[in-house]
Amino acid sequence: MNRRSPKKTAVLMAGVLLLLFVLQFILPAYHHSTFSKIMVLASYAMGFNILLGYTGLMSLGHAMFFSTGMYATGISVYHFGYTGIPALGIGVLCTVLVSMLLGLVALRTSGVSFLIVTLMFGQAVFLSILYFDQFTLGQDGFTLTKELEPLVLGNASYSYTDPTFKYNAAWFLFALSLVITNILIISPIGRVLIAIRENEERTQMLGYNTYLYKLFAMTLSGALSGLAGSVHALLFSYVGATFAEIHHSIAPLLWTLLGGVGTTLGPLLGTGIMHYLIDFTSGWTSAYLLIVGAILVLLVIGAPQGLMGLVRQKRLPWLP
Amino acid sequence: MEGKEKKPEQSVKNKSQISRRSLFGTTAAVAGAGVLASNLTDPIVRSAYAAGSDAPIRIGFQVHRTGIGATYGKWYERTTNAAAKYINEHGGMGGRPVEIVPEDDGTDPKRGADVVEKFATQHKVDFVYGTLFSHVVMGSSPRAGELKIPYFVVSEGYHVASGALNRYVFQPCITDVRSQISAMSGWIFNNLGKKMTLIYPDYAFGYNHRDYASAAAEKHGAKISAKLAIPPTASSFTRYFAKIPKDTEVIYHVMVGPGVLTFVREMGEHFGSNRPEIFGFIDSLEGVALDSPGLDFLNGTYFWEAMPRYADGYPTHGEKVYRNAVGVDANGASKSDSKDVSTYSHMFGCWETLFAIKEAVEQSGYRDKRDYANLIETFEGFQGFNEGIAHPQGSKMFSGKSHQCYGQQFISKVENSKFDVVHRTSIEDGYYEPETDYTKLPL
Amino acid sequence: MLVWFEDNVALLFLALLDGTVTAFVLALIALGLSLVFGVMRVVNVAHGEFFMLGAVLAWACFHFTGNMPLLGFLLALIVAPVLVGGLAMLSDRFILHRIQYNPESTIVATIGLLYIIQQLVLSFFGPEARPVEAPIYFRVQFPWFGYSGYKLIVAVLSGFLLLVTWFLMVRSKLGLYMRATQQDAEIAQTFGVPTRSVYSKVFAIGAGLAALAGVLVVPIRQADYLMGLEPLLLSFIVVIIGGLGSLRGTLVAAFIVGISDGFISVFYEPTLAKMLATVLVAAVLIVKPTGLFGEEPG
Amino acid sequence: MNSLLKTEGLSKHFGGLQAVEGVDLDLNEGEIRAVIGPNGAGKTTLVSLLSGRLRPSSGRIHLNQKDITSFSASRKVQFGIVYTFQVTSLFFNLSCYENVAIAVQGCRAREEGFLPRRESDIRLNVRKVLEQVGIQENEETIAGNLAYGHQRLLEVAMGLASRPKLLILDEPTQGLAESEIKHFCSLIRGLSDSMTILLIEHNMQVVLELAEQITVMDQGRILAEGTPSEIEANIAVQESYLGG
Repeated sequence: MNRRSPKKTAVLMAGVLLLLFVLQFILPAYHHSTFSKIMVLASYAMGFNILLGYTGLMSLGHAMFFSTGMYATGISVYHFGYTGIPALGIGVLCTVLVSMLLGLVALRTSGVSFLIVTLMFGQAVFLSILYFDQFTLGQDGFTLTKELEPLVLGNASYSYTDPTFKYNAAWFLFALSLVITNILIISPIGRVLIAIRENEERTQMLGYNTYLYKLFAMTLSGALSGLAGSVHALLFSYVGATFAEIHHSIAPLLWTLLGGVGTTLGPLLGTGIMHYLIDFTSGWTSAYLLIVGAILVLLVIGAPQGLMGLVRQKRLPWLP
Repeated sequence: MEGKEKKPEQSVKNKSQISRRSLFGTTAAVAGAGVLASNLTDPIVRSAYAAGSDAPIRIGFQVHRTGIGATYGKWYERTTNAAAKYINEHGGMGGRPVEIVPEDDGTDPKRGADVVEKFATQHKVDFVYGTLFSHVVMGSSPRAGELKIPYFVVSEGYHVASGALNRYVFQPCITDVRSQISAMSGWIFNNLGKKMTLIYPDYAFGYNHRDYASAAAEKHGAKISAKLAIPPTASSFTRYFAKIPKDTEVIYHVMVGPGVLTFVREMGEHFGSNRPEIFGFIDSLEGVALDSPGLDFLNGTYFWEAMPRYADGYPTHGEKVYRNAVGVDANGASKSDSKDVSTYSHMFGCWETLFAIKEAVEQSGYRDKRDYANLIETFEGFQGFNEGIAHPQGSKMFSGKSHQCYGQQFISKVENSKFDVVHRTSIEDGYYEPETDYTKLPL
Repeated sequence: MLVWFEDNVALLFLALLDGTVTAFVLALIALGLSLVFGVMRVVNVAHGEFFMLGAVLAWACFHFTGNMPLLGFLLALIVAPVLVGGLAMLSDRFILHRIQYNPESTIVATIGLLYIIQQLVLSFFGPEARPVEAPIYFRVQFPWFGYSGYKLIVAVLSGFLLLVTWFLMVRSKLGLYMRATQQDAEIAQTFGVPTRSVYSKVFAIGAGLAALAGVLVVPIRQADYLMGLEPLLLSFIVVIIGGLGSLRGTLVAAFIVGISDGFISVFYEPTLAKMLATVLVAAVLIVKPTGLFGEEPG
Repeated sequence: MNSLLKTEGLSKHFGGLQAVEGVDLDLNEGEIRAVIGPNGAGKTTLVSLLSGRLRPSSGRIHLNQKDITSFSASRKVQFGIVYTFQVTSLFFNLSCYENVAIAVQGCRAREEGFLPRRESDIRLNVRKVLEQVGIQENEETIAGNLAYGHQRLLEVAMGLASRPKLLILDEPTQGLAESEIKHFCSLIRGLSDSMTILLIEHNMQVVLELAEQITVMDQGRILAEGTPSEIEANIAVQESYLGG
């Protein structure tokens, strides 16, 4: 943030997006599909990163946003017969509402209380999903395979689960999140959010109502995470309570920390590495909880800035 | 050994064939012939017909090594390996050896879908198989359908037969909950009492129990006094027992998860000696020794078993071969560790499903992916499986429309901290008309 | 009203009884969490895993003594807090101290610890839920229903342990150090309080209390490697309502949460009780962001 | 001269401790006022009340005849009261440019009603302020890496960038070298045309050089008030403070 370089940033972002776009023609089937998933989950982590990386607020309940988007979209399709795009809209709308409401309550606390409160509300959303099983079908969840109509664009019709469509939809979501994040951090609002992260009291004493800014960050962060959840429901056809569990709240934290907190590309890197790490190691050990745990501990001790943070520190100080 | 095997199998076959005829009349007699005959052929003899490629048939095994399903997963893995070994020692599948490719899914639907993906596109297995927990089945099956890879589950949920999944998902060798309940309810209402309180876990598996037990009660003129859903997170149950109405004659309980022992013990503490009749589902005690502390209370209560844990429960030849091959002793525990109790009422499904796959592979002449359509149609044409080494739990009737089988059930009474089988249902006791038709879906 | 009361006297009594037992155990678990936060300003997300380790060690002791419940129980009462406390000390030394007790880093680190402990227990103990026999077992028959006598013993023992901790805080030198460090670590250090070792000891005591709770509870339920999450979440609710760092608040909140949980669970539904507890947290935060007994910042 | 800020019976107590007791303060537009007094006299508490970091226990604060007693800190900034910290409080991980830019941006948003969209507008103002305090060479330096004296100047720069009506400086020269103090004094003197300055200061040389009016506080109360020469002559003050 200190030595910005809008041109270099634009080139880098465009390069990354282009690379991801081209990869779909090269990747073998398994990695093609894995990349689709990674891009969707990375968008989730990017939503999380807006709050942690650029506002300095650590949430342990982000799965509630992801699952709100997922369930709102899923239920619209499954119970009310909506098609994909309106269902997506409903998903985002619901997440905006939920994240704003949570923000109004949780932002009254600060520091570790904020963490615990988000964790508890995340758990409350999980319990609600179990409790209102007539809509959510409880722990089992439901699939959208049969209910979801293909997307019609002009004369063409696309099945949401078609690999090519899936990859490009995921790519589009990722590109959107990346652009939003980059615009945010060079915008005046982003400057204030970063100021809040660095020194909230000072920011207040410069005349900013930090509560409103944090509420905005929370809502945007929730909306992006919820959008990722909605898209996940449509592309992967499954809506289930597992996406509301506490582990799913910790996941974006892990990905973001690994990739680099407060870097725009960190979440993608972290999500990708973790996904492949677990995938590869699961061949010879099922002890991947240990891997996750060890990485978390080693990161906070050895490299709290994460991989992209290290790159920024050592090589590219302009890295956003 | 081969010579000896034939006799007991023959006798079982006759019995089951009669019962099937009485129910299904001519259809079964005609259409079933293929399956029944081939099933009884000596595996060694039959392996000769499928020459050609001897590359192994690779079966992706989605196993719950971690997460809440890990106890089941351990035994599912043992059973699967034993079945694969047995099949390979007896000629493989259509002459080709079977190779099991296990992947842990963490008992998590998220990871489950990834694992199916990995099987199909990375490991390039022929089939995916083995999932137990219903939410993992739910999360994984869309991916199997999209990737168009046959997915054989061993999960006993009603989700396959309900039509919620797709044409690639089969549950060929483990009876679903709905059928289990329909099969046993008559005996329960007639022998234990007509005023029933249901206690079930607060998720879809539990709702199946709730709904079909309620339906069965109506059919038998019995009454459901109360329905108590228990959340999967519960660790204390005393508070639920207080809600059991006083006029309850029989309690019907089904619990899964780590809290089950507490559940049983607290039920004992709550009622003392003055208790109603109690009927439970073995799911609560799978992997648990009956002489565990605090379980004495269970003496005199009844349990559903899909397959009797104790060797004297259903002493057929096939069951003996199976028990021995998996390495389970007469008390249902591991031969190498008597404290390591098996999940005997579920894991047979793994064994039988592998044999059912073998059957389908051989009958359809499956060679590789291009034969999937043929294999699925062949499978949908199956009418059932005959009792024997391949199907030690008993004969099955199979519905190609719903991709679901129906089998016999056992009711056991706990006596001296041991299960004694007191009743065995017939297949038709648990039969209901399929309510879905997967064969109409495109392949 | 009176009719309703007569009809429901059994349920009311059960709600109160069950709620009280829950409250005592909860207070014991949450006390460790609160103590650690109060003195070290560290939120220990692995607290539930220390509880789980206590339960698992109780099982190990039970087996080590050849399935003799009372002997195993007594052994576990010593072994579990010592081993778990030792583990906590090591993690303080090698992890928390290195990251200078930065609040967010410690949370991430203790999440890591949570996963590591879970995996180790899964690998070495297995996925099964393993039962442990109660050291003293009898059934109390009330006019309406029976109840586990051991549960009542657990409540009494928890109460006793709470008193011991209280006494330690008020009377011992360590307690004095702890209170001084809680007030202001830097000033305490200049007055010669060895804050470094106080931190280690507090973290160990917090973990030890959780482990003791695990030992007490395991005969009521069983030991399994996933059992730590629920008490952790409940403890969080308790310390937030009570006010982070306030021991008095923790105790009061444990009783509010425990007994209301008893009543809502008995008369409505346990899932609802947990959801309402969260709503209660929201309500408390709206009225008083620092919790019932929390200190005003600044 | 018009009165800018007026307090009536302003008090603050913490528990039993009376930190500020019945303070009536009257600041005129454009004046430089110094508040002096021994440690614990309540000076910092007083300015904390004025700037909204603390809420008064009783009493009222008026700015241009408007009651702003209950305004939050950020609202008070919006009304023109800006506080620079006694303990340097900067965005230590950001460059000097960013530090000031945040303040400039806030100020422009207040004046124009929306956040500025063009960085060039901000850059112009940031450079002006940095030049004004004399640290323009350090524009790209990370604030945490600045020398202490420069950090104090940056702190003042952030105050200036907010274009306050009333700038509160809490011990601005503490820890500065002699030459830096001189530079600082001339900087402050140059500001008094455009704003009112309230200065808490221990260094009597600075006070006597800058202040037009001096308020002496002791034990939470105002002990004396007057021009520098009047205060110097006041024996009561000498006893409690100057004579030490």
